Amino acid sequence: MLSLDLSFYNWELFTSYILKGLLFSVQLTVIATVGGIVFGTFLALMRLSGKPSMVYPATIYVNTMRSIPLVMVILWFFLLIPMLIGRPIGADLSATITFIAFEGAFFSEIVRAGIQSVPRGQGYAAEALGMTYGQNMRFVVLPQAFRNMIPVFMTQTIILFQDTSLVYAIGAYDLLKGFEIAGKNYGRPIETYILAAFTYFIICFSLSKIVRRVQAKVAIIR
Amino acid sequence: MDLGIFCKSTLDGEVVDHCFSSLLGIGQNADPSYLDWLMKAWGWTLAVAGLGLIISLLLGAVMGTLRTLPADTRLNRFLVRLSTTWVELFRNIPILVQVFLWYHVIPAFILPLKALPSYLLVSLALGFFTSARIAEQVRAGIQSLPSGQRAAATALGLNTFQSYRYVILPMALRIVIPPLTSESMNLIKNSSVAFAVSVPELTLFAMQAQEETSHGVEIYLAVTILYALSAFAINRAMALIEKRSRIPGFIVSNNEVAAH
Amino acid sequence: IDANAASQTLDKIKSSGAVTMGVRESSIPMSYTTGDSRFDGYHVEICRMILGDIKDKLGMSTLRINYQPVTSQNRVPLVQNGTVDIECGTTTNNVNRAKDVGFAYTLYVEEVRIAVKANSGITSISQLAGKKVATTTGTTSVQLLRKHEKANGVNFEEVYGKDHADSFLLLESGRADAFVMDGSILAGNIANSKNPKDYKIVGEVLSTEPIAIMVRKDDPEFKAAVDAAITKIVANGNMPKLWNKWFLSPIPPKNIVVGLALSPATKNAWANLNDKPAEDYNKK
Amino acid sequence: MIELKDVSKWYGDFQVLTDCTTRINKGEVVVICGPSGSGKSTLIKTVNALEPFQKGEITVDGIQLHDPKTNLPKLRARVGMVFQHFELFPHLSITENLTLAQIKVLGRSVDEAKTHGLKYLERVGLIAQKDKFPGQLSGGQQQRVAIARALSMDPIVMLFDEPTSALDPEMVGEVLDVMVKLANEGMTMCCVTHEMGFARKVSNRVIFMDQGRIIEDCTKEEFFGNPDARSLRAKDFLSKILAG
Amino acid sequence: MIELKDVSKWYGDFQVLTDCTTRINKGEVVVICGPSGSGKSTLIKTVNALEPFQKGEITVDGIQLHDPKTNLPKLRARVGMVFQHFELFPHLSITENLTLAQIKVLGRSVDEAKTHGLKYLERVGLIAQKDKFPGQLSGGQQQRVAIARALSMDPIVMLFDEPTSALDPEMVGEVLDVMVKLANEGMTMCCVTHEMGFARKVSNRVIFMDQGRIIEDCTKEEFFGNPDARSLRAKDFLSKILAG
Ligand SMILES: Nc1ncnc2c1ncn2[C@@H]1O[C@H](COP(=O)(O)OP(=O)(O)OP(=O)(O)O)[C@@H](O)[C@H]1O
Ligand SMILES: Nc1ncnc2c1ncn2[C@@H]1O[C@H](COP(=O)(O)OP(=O)(O)OP(=O)(O)O)[C@@H](O)[C@H]1O
Ligand SMILES: [Mg+2]
Ligand SMILES: [Mg+2]
Repeated sequence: MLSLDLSFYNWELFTSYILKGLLFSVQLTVIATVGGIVFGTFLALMRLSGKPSMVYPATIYVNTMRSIPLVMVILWFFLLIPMLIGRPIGADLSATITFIAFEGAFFSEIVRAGIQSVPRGQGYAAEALGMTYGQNMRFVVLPQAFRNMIPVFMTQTIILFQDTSLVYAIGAYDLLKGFEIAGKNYGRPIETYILAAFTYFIICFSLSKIVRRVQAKVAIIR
Repeated sequence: MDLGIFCKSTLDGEVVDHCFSSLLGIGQNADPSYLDWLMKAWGWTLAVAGLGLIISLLLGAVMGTLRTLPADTRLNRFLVRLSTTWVELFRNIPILVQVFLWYHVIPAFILPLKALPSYLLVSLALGFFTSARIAEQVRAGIQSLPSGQRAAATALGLNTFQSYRYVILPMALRIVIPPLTSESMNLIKNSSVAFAVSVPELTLFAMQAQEETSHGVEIYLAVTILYALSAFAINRAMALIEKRSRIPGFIVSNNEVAAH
Repeated sequence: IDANAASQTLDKIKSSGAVTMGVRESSIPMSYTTGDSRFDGYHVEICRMILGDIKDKLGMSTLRINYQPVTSQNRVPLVQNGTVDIECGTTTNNVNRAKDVGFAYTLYVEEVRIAVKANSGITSISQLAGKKVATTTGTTSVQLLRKHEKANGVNFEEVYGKDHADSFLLLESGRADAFVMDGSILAGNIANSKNPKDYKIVGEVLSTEPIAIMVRKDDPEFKAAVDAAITKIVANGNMPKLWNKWFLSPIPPKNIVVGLALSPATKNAWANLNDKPAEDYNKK
Repeated sequence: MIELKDVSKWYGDFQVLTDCTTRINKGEVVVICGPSGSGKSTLIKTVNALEPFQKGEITVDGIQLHDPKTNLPKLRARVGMVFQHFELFPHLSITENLTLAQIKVLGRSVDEAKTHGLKYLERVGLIAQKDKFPGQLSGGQQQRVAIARALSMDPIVMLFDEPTSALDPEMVGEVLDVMVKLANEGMTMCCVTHEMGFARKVSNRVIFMDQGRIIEDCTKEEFFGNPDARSLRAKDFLSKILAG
Repeated sequence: MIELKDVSKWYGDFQVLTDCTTRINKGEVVVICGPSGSGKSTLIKTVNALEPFQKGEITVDGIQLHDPKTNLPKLRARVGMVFQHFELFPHLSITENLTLAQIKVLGRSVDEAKTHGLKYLERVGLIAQKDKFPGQLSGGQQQRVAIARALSMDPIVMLFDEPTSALDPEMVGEVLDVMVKLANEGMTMCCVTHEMGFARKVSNRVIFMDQGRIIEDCTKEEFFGNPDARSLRAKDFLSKILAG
């Protein structure tokens, strides 16, 4: 049995090692969520357009992204894309681009399902009133779809936040990395892993509670 | 692009006689090639993911079911709380951190776990992590059944266990096959974190071999293809199960999105 | 040197007023972070001296240094693709890598050795048969171990840490019986552990490797500038002081002492500055 | 046979049933009607112990429902119930739907359950469909199977909760026919329905509910024959229903 | 006003409509009935160009539907449609439901659209609910709003697809009342419905469909008055419907 010594864990250690990582993880999560939703909506509309020249590229892209481990995608983007395009690309920027590209594929599935979750009759009703496809999407389908999707978006964001821990593969400094470095420099790896788990749990659990609140709030009364 | 790299020896970087030399046991004592190593690494990935999959499906089905128990007895209320805690605990900590917990932290307190090989611990970590997600899908599947199904079973005199066994679960499990497919594919992908605790699987191979050979593109391409292939195999297997279990005349509409 | 020579790196440094230094996060005492984006260590300090010299030669008043943490797995590609201008970590200069990147004059010669628990009774690699041996993914030690296993017919089980601290944790927690790695890394990790007395470095030198500062391959002018700066630092008699500071005195952040004596091989490298790869050292 | 005394039930703060008192005698056919949300389904579910209630007493065949010692599954097996949405088990064939509860609850052998179940399937005119799955039948056929399923448990009373309101209009008739036959054979029945034709034809008594209360509880003759004696609410409701 | 000539439609291999030919004149009220799955909804949707058809011709107010130059949205705006499940937009208030298409499609100003929409809301007796959301209304109220929404586009013809079949029986009356009033005011209407009372009261013609074909297409008097002249299928269907 091992005795735990958490005394080394103090405010100074937090500010000098962990805060920076936390900020990076949060920043990456926010940017990737926003970027991923925009990119994902774009992909989803392509897939729902019915035009083969749009449907196939989007489908192939989404399915490819969904069948490769995120670590591999991170490594690909980080190590090999610069070699291929012949231009350097830093760890932070690389992580951001990777996450937008990767999460976009997942968000597109959410958006697609969200659009399909709007009863078909709604589209019929809008069309019967003389609305064009664009008006129908803009005023009737998407407003309902996005409200249905908000909770799923937020859940995906929590997952995304957890996924940011994988940027260790390219040496970006995220929350987990902050803990690890602190633990190693103080020779307390076991204790730091416990603290890291605890920190992630608190953050993600609180977020999931918020999701449940929001879910109740935005639900459309039918 | 130089695929010849896979036929080089892992010891001195010279081309070996047979690419599959040591795996197939052709040239005795021949040096193992990178291809041999790649295949072994794939085997580890499949082993870790396969074991994790079994653990997660079993636990996920049980926990998801427990979450939907009617809160009418003390035992049921306890089981609901237990399964809810289980799900919240295992889905709110990143898989990588959970792998470290299982590998470094928990064995420090429960010494017998130290004797377990690391791939087992990783399978446990993957299995528990994924079970929380599968439990959520199973719960959603059960709750998506019309409430009248449970009422009908109860009205016929079936008790809670019988209702689940004969009426609710057979339908719910069919409904959740699509989201389970994505969860299973996720598990294969998530198994890449196993390299962090020294399971010699594909990602570890990728990182080490690209360092040794400096042929990152070829190595990563091979590894990526093998991951995609494994995930695709799971996808097909589940599609087969779905087809086999299809009920005549019953239309399943499923918009469930599975996150990764 | 001619500051106007066609060196991409020097041009970039001059025009941007900044340089990116590749550093390690926990390679005590060669290159590591002391928290809050600060980096320090034997190689880091030397690199800062080199860059100071280059700054003067380029006639710049200030030069901003950006630190880019790198790992064993990504350091070579990062230098190749230009993200990192000068890598000051613990990179072995070998023929294979020299195809992709350039190496400055060697200032530290590493001896790959074995760290074990002090009470294990292990003193040589031959005693490792059937034991678990830890090493770090993405380092030359992995290949070294494989070769050794084959050549000497010893059979041991390799376990891999994702970085050195992880590998050391394997030794510490009993998941490995030995940790095979560069001597400085072993010494640094032992010094930094909870009970440094529980570990010791034993056994024969498995391999001797020049550890060098890494620069881009296709920019010989920049390498020349770095080498010139190194020559000047050595000529000014700085090296024994630096060694003393990083290997024999208390270092931040916890004021531990690594305690690694200056080896004859390193001394020899200072005396005869060169950029020969590891293969030349082990050829005998 | 069934007796309710001052039954009240709340969902949280919301009172769904208020002091409902009535009785259903052996061989009687009772129709319950009333506006949507008035608590008809809830009332019928409490009788079958599918919903707990907080106040009052219910006695089915002499057994007290609120007695904690009562074996509820056994009791439910003796009360047949038919739902608005049929609730056949979609993954089981028609025969399996008919036999599952007989085997698992009554402990009958597979053969015995099958013979018994198919006898009732024949009675509802669907013996030809015995190997199909529910999804392959029309709504009216599914509901008739559901009735056969309830009957094959040999219940002492049958409860119906709007058995025809989810059906296409052309299929309503076939289900009502089965129910009329059943009533004529002397089965004790309690039906929530808006099919006033059915109520007129076979019911003994009509119960009218509104806002969780039993407002009217009288014989068919009183209910239909003497509209002026009806409460305002019931009169209004009846006029709306019969206008359609 | 509306003319269909040999309209046929397939879903893949499955033929839903076979050579349907009929016409609806200005001011006429036509009721379409027939068993479930006979293609009634599909037929009415093709008239509004909500579903494409593969063969035949449809002309609405002189405009050819199958002509690729036809501006379909503009045409649809001139045809009002009411659905079985109301299809109000749940995220918009009642007023917004009434004005959205007027503003976006007809280009009316917000004020104009509001005045116009509320006038029709008043006509269906729901002006008090103007700021509520659809989810807060009963089914019958929602359907009346849906009718007001269609009317506020000033359509030349109104199509109804089983407007009362998703309603609780007590709410059927209020919707039918609105429809009867509309018919009496001279609106051209085409209603898929099984409410034979409504057909008897206001329709000019009745169309009976089965398996994608128009089997009967005759005046109300012929249809109800002379049952023996009806096809076997229609007789059978009528007897089932009217028995309820
Ligand atoms: N699980 C529940 N939780 C809260 N309120 C409920 C629940 N089930 C039913 N209610 C409410 O109880 C009231 C009575 O419901 P009930 O289903 O018994 O009505 P009903 O008379 O059967 O109506 P309908 O004709 O629409 O079936 C309704 O107001 C309903 O909203
Ligand atoms: N999108 C579709 N794809 C394939 N088949 C369809 C589709 N929509 C309808 N059908 C089929 O076309 C046939 C006619 O459908 P339709 O909805 O027009 O019937 P209906 O007469 O309106 O029936 P109901 O009274 O049930 O509304 C049915 O057999 C239906 O299954
Ligand atoms: Mg009800
Ligand atoms: Mg229809």
